[in-house]
Amino acid sequence: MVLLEDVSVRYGTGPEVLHDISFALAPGSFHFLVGPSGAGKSTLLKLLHLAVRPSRGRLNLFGRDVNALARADLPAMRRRIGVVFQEFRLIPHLSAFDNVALPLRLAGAKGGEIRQHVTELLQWVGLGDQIETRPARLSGGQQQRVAIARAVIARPSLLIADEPTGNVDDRIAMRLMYLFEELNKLGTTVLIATHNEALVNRFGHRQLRLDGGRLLTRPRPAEVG
Amino acid sequence: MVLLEDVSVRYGTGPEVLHDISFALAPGSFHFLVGPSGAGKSTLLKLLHLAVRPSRGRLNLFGRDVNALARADLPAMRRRIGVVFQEFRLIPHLSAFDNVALPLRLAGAKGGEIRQHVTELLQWVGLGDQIETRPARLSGGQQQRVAIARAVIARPSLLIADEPTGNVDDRIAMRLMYLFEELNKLGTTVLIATHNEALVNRFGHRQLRLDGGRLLTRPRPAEVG
Amino acid sequence: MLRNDLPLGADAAARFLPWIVGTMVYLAALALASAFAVNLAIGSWRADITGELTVEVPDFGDVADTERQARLEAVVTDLLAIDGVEGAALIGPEEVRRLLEPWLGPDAAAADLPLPDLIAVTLARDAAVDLPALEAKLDETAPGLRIDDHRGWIERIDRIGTLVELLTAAVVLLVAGAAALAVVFVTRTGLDIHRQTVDLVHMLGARDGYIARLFERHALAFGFIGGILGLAAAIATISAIGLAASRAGAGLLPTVHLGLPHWVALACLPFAAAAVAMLTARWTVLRTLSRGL
Amino acid sequence: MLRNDLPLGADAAARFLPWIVGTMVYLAALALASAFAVNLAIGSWRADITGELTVEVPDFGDVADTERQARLEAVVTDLLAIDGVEGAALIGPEEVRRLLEPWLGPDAAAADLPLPDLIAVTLARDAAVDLPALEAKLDETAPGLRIDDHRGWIERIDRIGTLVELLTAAVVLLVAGAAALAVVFVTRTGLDIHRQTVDLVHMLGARDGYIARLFERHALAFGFIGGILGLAAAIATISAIGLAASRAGAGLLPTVHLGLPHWVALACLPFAAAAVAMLTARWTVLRTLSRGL
Ligand SMILES: Nc1ncnc2c1ncn2[C@@H]1O[C@H](COP(=O)(O)OP(=O)(O)OP(=O)(O)O)[C@@H](O)[C@H]1O
Ligand SMILES: Nc1ncnc2c1ncn2[C@@H]1O[C@H](COP(=O)(O)OP(=O)(O)OP(=O)(O)O)[C@@H](O)[C@H]1O
Ligand SMILES: [Mg+2]
Ligand SMILES: [Mg+2]
Repeated sequence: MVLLEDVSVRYGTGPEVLHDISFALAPGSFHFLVGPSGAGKSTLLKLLHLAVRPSRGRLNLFGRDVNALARADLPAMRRRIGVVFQEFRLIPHLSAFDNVALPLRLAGAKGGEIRQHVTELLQWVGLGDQIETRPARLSGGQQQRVAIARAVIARPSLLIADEPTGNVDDRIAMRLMYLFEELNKLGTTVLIATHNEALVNRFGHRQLRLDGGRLLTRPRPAEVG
Repeated sequence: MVLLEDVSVRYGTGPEVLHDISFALAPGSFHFLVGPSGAGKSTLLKLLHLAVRPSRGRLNLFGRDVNALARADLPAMRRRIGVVFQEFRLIPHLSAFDNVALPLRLAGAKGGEIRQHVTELLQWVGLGDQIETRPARLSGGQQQRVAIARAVIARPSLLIADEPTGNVDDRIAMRLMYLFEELNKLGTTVLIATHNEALVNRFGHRQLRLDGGRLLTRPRPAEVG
Repeated sequence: MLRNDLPLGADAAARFLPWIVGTMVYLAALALASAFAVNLAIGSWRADITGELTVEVPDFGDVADTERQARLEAVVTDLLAIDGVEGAALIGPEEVRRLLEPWLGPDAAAADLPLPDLIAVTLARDAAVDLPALEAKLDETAPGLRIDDHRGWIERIDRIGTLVELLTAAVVLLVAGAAALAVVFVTRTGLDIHRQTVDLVHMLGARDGYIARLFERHALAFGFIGGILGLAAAIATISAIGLAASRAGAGLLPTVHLGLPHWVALACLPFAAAAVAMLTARWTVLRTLSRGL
Repeated sequence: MLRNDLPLGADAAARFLPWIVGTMVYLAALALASAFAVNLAIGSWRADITGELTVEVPDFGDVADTERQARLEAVVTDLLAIDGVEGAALIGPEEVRRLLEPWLGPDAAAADLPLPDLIAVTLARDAAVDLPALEAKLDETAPGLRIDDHRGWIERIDRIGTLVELLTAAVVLLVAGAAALAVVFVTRTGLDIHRQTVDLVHMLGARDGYIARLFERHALAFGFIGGILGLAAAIATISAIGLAASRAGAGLLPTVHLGLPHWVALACLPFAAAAVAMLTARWTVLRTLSRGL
């Protein structure tokens, strides 16, 4: 599913931000990514959703070598990955509904299907009465939930979430975690970066621990998929 | 210092988001603002840093009635208020240094003074080696710390922080809380909105609890200043 | 599919596009129309004098009117006998005086000027007449006679015509270039303003072509609207100038009327502008996007 | 203080500003220059003929040359005696022939045309001469004589001059309006792009004037650069057209040379453009900001 071999990343001509990262995520696995601020968590996630490329090493996604991919191959691959960005990145002029519907529309889903799925999901994350609201009129936590709904709506093969509960209270955080677990049970590989130690401890999933751009824990070889 | 009497707020022609809020913050006090996502915490803070006006009721800041202020009076008042926005709002083309220096420059401080103060503060929040970095090249937690440094640099009379520790780990969160307490000891009135229950419990400051736009706890009358 | 993925029409920059394209089409239309007018005027002037020779028969001294008339008619007969000459007509003194009137002033007609007799000769199209030989031959019949083929004038007119054509081509090219440049800037500004949205849609798996189409469609529509407005303004201006010129400068400025092909050429401008806008927008977006990952 | 509060110069929209202002100044300069040229040509033409009368003295029939000369000189003497007449000079037949040459063709000079004698009369400025009375008086000395004061021509020329002035004023106004509009759009786009930064600086306690100054300064600088470039291009074009016209149309088109005041007027354009840009930007920002809290 996801396989990194001695991957390093630098931004432009800056210093290396990630050093010799190697790990694998088996299909259907669930991992937390933890580590102090500035450790490189977001950078590692960007690597996995194809927003940056490795400057050294090999990254294999869905069985394909990312370094060998042509530009034209990227869109199809990106559609299999759901991403919750640390800074949400909602489209300001689209309603919550249209923001969440976007991945389905890009995948060519039908109108009726879209309406049903999106409405259901928005209700589940507690935004049933703000379906037609634009991001600017939503609170921080509400925006974060729209971002999460958008990431999961198209049932991605790989879900990547960067600090998805930083702006919501514990009750909603739990609810969102159950959503991720639900998706995971349906086969999605999940990787969540978070500072919320309480959450990490409550759900007993395996952890990848980053510090200073180096991986401290790595999944046991048996788990490699 | 801050005095609200039956204040209600609505955005444009939408429904009321805050209902009949009344409370007072004594000079030099320290409060947490808690409540579920969408309760109206950010809206209440916006009221206090003059980004929205009450639609009903009276708001008194620094002894002046906000409804009676002319547009030209606002800038001087805003300079006395330090704000940490929930979404950081750093200026993208300015370095961490220049972002933090901005309030000092607007207040007409001298160059040497600015350089010394800003550098010291950035070191204190753990960004000593990223002084010249632009926001886009900082991690989420690093951006949040720049935002906090900018809010406190000019020693405001009133400090308002919206979820200031949502993107940093517990160690840095503690450090930032000590920064706020330090400032408070120097006389700044502090109001912090947060979901971080652990933090609220650890520091025994008074709490304002919002739910559904209504204030559930209010400070005892004796504290009104 | 996602008609409102980008609210381009709401940006100040985008709302500016029709104005720029309109101005450019306006200028191009005016340049083309003036070139057409100058060319028409030159063409008719040239046609007037290319196929013509003027034979000047001087006063013969003290010969009687009948004798003089006979000699002139002999010259005309001689001329008509020549290959390539289609017609030859005497221009009497009255006519000569009328021709000179604008030069000598309106009172010249009344003055009692003795003037030479002129014979206007019309040549067949593409006739090659050997002027010196002709002159020598006619001189036998009427000594002292001169032939004027206006060659110097034709050459000057042709040079002015070429100059006008070059200027027009330069203006139209300049204007097309400026319009394309404007579209590049407006499109880049659109990408600037919507950078985050574009990046995001990209990250969600949209192809470059999909994003380019959003800008392209917008440039096409706004370019066309601008083109139509510019053309309408240009037609109004052309009519107004035509009217004003025919009133103020009657007689001094030649009156020309544009024909159907000219109007058709002008009517093509908005389409050309829209096409330029669309292709430029597409190219700009694809080029900008291809720089990213 | 905060020179780089807003990186306006890096926006595509802002980089566009000099081009727009440049184009506008270019067009305004060309319009002004052509108006100057036309006015100079008209002015000199008008001056030539306003202060002048032409007296046409017809052939007296079979009088001897000396007799004829005497009569002509008598007319000249009569003329000089009249109030308001500054000078009167005989134009001999050679001179008349030379004047007619462009009209009759280069060979006319050689033809043996009997021509009237002309007397060029120069009038004092603002002299009011009663033409019919003058004509009647002179007719005694030289019967059949006519006076031409070119009035019809002067009226036509004046109407063309007015037309050109109106057209130029229209073009310059249009161009100034278009430039101002462009600055409004570019400034609004700048506010669009930097909306968040502007809002933030505002929230931190900056006054409207502070923010307006950022845009204002930028518009001033970029407007001035654009104006200079546009003016340079216009001067190059004017020189090129002048050169080409004097080569291709020698004799047909009048050659005029712009004087110092004209060049000074043209040189003012970039300053005017920069001022328009600056004030427009200021006004746009203040108006937009005053809508917020
Ligand atoms: N676009 C970028 N260009 C250059 N350097 C960057 C960029 N993004 C991040 N960095 C640097 O890379 C390092 C790791 O950043 P990253 O965002 O991956 O950290 P993080 O673990 O997500 O931190 P946080 O928990 O604060 O979000 C940081 O030191 C940061 O300054
Ligand atoms: N600009 C706006 N226009 C209209 N409605 C708004 C606007 N901002 C917020 N709201 C609405 O007001 C309510 C309160 O929002 P607010 O941002 O104050 O909540 P909050 O307590 O800060 O929540 P969170 O913890 O999620 O940040 C929400 O229901 C939201 O939809
Ligand atoms: Mg991060
Ligand atoms: Mg909030």
